[in-house]
Amino acid sequence: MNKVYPGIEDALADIQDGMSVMIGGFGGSGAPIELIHTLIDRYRKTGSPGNLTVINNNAGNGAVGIAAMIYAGMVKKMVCSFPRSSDPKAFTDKYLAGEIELELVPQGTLAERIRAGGAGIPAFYTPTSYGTLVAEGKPVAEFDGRMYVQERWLKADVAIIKAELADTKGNLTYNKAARNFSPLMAMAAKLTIVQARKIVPAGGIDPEHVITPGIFVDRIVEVSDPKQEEVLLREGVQA
Amino acid sequence: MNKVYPGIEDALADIQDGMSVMIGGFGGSGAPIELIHTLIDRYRKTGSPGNLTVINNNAGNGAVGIAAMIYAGMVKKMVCSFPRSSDPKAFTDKYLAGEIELELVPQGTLAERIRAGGAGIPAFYTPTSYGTLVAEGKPVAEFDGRMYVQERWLKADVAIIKAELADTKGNLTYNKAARNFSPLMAMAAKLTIVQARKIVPAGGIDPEHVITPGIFVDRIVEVSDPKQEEVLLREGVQA
Amino acid sequence: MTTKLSNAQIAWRAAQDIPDGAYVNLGIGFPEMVAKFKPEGREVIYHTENGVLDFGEAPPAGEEDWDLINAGKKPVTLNPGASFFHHADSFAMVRGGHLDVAILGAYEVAENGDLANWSTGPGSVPAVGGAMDLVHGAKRVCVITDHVTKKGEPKLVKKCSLPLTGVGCVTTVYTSLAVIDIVNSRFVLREKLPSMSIEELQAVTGAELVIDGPVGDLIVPEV
Amino acid sequence: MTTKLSNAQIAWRAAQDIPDGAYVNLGIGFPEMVAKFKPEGREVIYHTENGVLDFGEAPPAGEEDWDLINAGKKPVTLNPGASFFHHADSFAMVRGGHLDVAILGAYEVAENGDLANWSTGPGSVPAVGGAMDLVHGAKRVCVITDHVTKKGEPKLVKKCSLPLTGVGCVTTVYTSLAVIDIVNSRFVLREKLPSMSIEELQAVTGAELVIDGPVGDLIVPEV
Repeated sequence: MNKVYPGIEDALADIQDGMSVMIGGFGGSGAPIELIHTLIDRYRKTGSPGNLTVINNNAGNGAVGIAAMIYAGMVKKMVCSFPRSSDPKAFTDKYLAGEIELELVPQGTLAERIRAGGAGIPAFYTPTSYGTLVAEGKPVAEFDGRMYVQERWLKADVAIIKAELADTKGNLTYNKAARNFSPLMAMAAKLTIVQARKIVPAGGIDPEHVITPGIFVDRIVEVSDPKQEEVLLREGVQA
Repeated sequence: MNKVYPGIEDALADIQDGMSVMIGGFGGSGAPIELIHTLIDRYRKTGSPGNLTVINNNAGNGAVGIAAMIYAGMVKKMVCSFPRSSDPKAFTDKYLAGEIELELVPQGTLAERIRAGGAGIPAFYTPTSYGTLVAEGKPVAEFDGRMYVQERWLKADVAIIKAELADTKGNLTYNKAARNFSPLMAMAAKLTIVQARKIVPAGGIDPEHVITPGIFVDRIVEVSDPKQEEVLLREGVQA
Repeated sequence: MTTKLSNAQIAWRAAQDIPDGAYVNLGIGFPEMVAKFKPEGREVIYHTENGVLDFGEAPPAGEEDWDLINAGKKPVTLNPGASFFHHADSFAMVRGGHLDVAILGAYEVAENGDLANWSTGPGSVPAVGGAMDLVHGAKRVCVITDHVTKKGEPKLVKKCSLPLTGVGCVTTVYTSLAVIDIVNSRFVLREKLPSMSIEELQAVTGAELVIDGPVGDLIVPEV
Repeated sequence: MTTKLSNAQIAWRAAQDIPDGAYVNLGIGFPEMVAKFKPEGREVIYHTENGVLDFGEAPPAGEEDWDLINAGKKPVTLNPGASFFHHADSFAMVRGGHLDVAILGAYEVAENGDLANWSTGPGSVPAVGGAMDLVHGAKRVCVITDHVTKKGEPKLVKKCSLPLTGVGCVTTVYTSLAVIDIVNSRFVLREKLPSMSIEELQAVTGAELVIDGPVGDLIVPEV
């Protein structure tokens, strides 16, 4: 068993038009910049993959990463909790022009829906959003005297995430708070593609320290010096 | 902040008659033998805490740990998935005599109900047990063409668990497969009491390697050379 | 209108009520300021939605690690005893009632504890983040806010007019003029600026202020 | 009745159908034997309910670590690339459809895929463990079993008489006489012992055996 792909293009080859794509990261922390931009390059060259539904906490910042995907015109819909950032222009302009859809999901509900997708739980109840616009149209129920909203699982065709270490069997660790949504997304996607700062042989990660067990990971590429979205933004990278 | 208790008796002092107690471990792996037997000693001396509802995957083996609690007469009810073991006499005799109650929960549902209790999710749907005796009386619902059973969260008054390392703020690691239900139980109990093989200063566990963050832990005692249930059984410890 | 507390002073006052050993989530923006005013000798453990417990102050300029940020995407440092976890575990802490205190900003707070703090209505891009989870998770949900809007209209109201963040969720409101608990769907006045009469305070409050026990003086140092 | 496969031979046959790179859960007892017959050159990653992925064989006597056991409470070792996780994550793997194959024993299997393998009815202590989760999680749910009970009664039946473990969940049955897929709620015969006629096999099977395509010879070495 060896899940390592030599090239990013190959690893991403099965991402097609119209797919739902979970993208790890919270702002720039954990954003798989090289995977995203390789996908953008392909779209610019071939017109595919377009019409994507992108699932992330945010909706891009500046002109890098998800914002660059939006500028490129690949994204049909964002599923996120917070489509604001220090420079949210990419999303905001298209959203206000009616050119991109938004499904707004409270952050904890987003995380739990993704986990539920990975864990085979089709629906669960949460107090979050009860009595608000966000809960409109959703079933509600009372448990132990309190009202709750029923939320459905969230799955995706693909997850693209960034790890710190990966072993050849797909076991992963993350760097600090870059973990965020990535372990959940790895569980909830049919195909999970990982860029890792370093790939080590099987056994190279202490079994006690594995955060994402390899069963949730399909493909790994090594990106040994990954770009940091926040740094690129500060360097003023343009669309 | 220092969650360390000098003595096991003190750490356990608030466990009272009629409480629900989650006990970590899967068979002997992760069973907090010293916490359990200190509780049994108190019961034998004072008649309290009795009438306990005990939540664990199993219902005791031989005459050690949970089996010893059952022999002592402290346990009113077991909530578990597999009340069998190589020597299940303690539970079996009382159960067949109608002297102990049993709530049988499929293992994955037990784990998820405990997690739900800790995560503020009052109910969720699972395919597990649909159409079986175990699902009788539970609401069912169809999602995406498949039938599911609604399960409720499971919480407890107290959790007693065994850790490998604890820091003074309550962050925990576990030893190998001794992890099992313990991180979930720590989340789902009002009061979580931990016996750790070693207590280290805050910062003594790499933040990347913490399995149970301290927010889920209330009290810690050091038991530097903990007994292993399986070893005691093989040594033939009697009730 | 009489003098009022600055934002820093409101944050200072809220900080005094956070007990030693508390697990606390501070909302993005103004609420983050509360951390600055932690009383000496108290230990407070801060939680951030993106999966860090027990983070510390911002690092010195140039020493930022952009993988180590808070929910506001600002760089932070770690205290000894910090831990990392994924987003579902992070919100298990929130939703599961493990946080002692959450402090948020507000557009409006209603006397029944309803909070509106995420949307100013149609025409803007809606963004909710973790607020809807936090208001139903923490044991105490505190709001810090100016007592009135920039136009001088009450922010403490009978019923919110803006889209709700949560229903019946706020426990205490720290404003520029007063400290108010929400008890049985009423605003109960706990403290007010000594320079202001109850009548003057009532005049800038959109729902009845209930007096239930002594009303303390809201005295805050220059900060 | 003609000769039949031993349990080891049934386990051997089931092992041949586990593809390279598969994630597999083997039930307690008889199914554990399948691991012994993994074909050379294939890599199989074993999952155990209690939170280990990629465990290996039993350790030598005297080298047991009782914190490192499988769901049957037997000591195991680790392969390079193993990992530990808690029970909720373990059953996320199961329920979430991440396992390729689960292999279980059976009291009865019905032609619609219903499985009964956890309770022989009232009077005993019921114990279900992880079976009810496994049957709804793995992509392939395989049963290994003698074709008939000790009394000679069919275990493959029209409708289970014992309490169900799961509804419509079994995909393939490896018996002492045959290999049978369950397709559209029918037993489809794939292989049978060459020494046995279809009629003879049908006579010890409690529901119709459907022939859909060629029926192979079930040939298993002495093991």
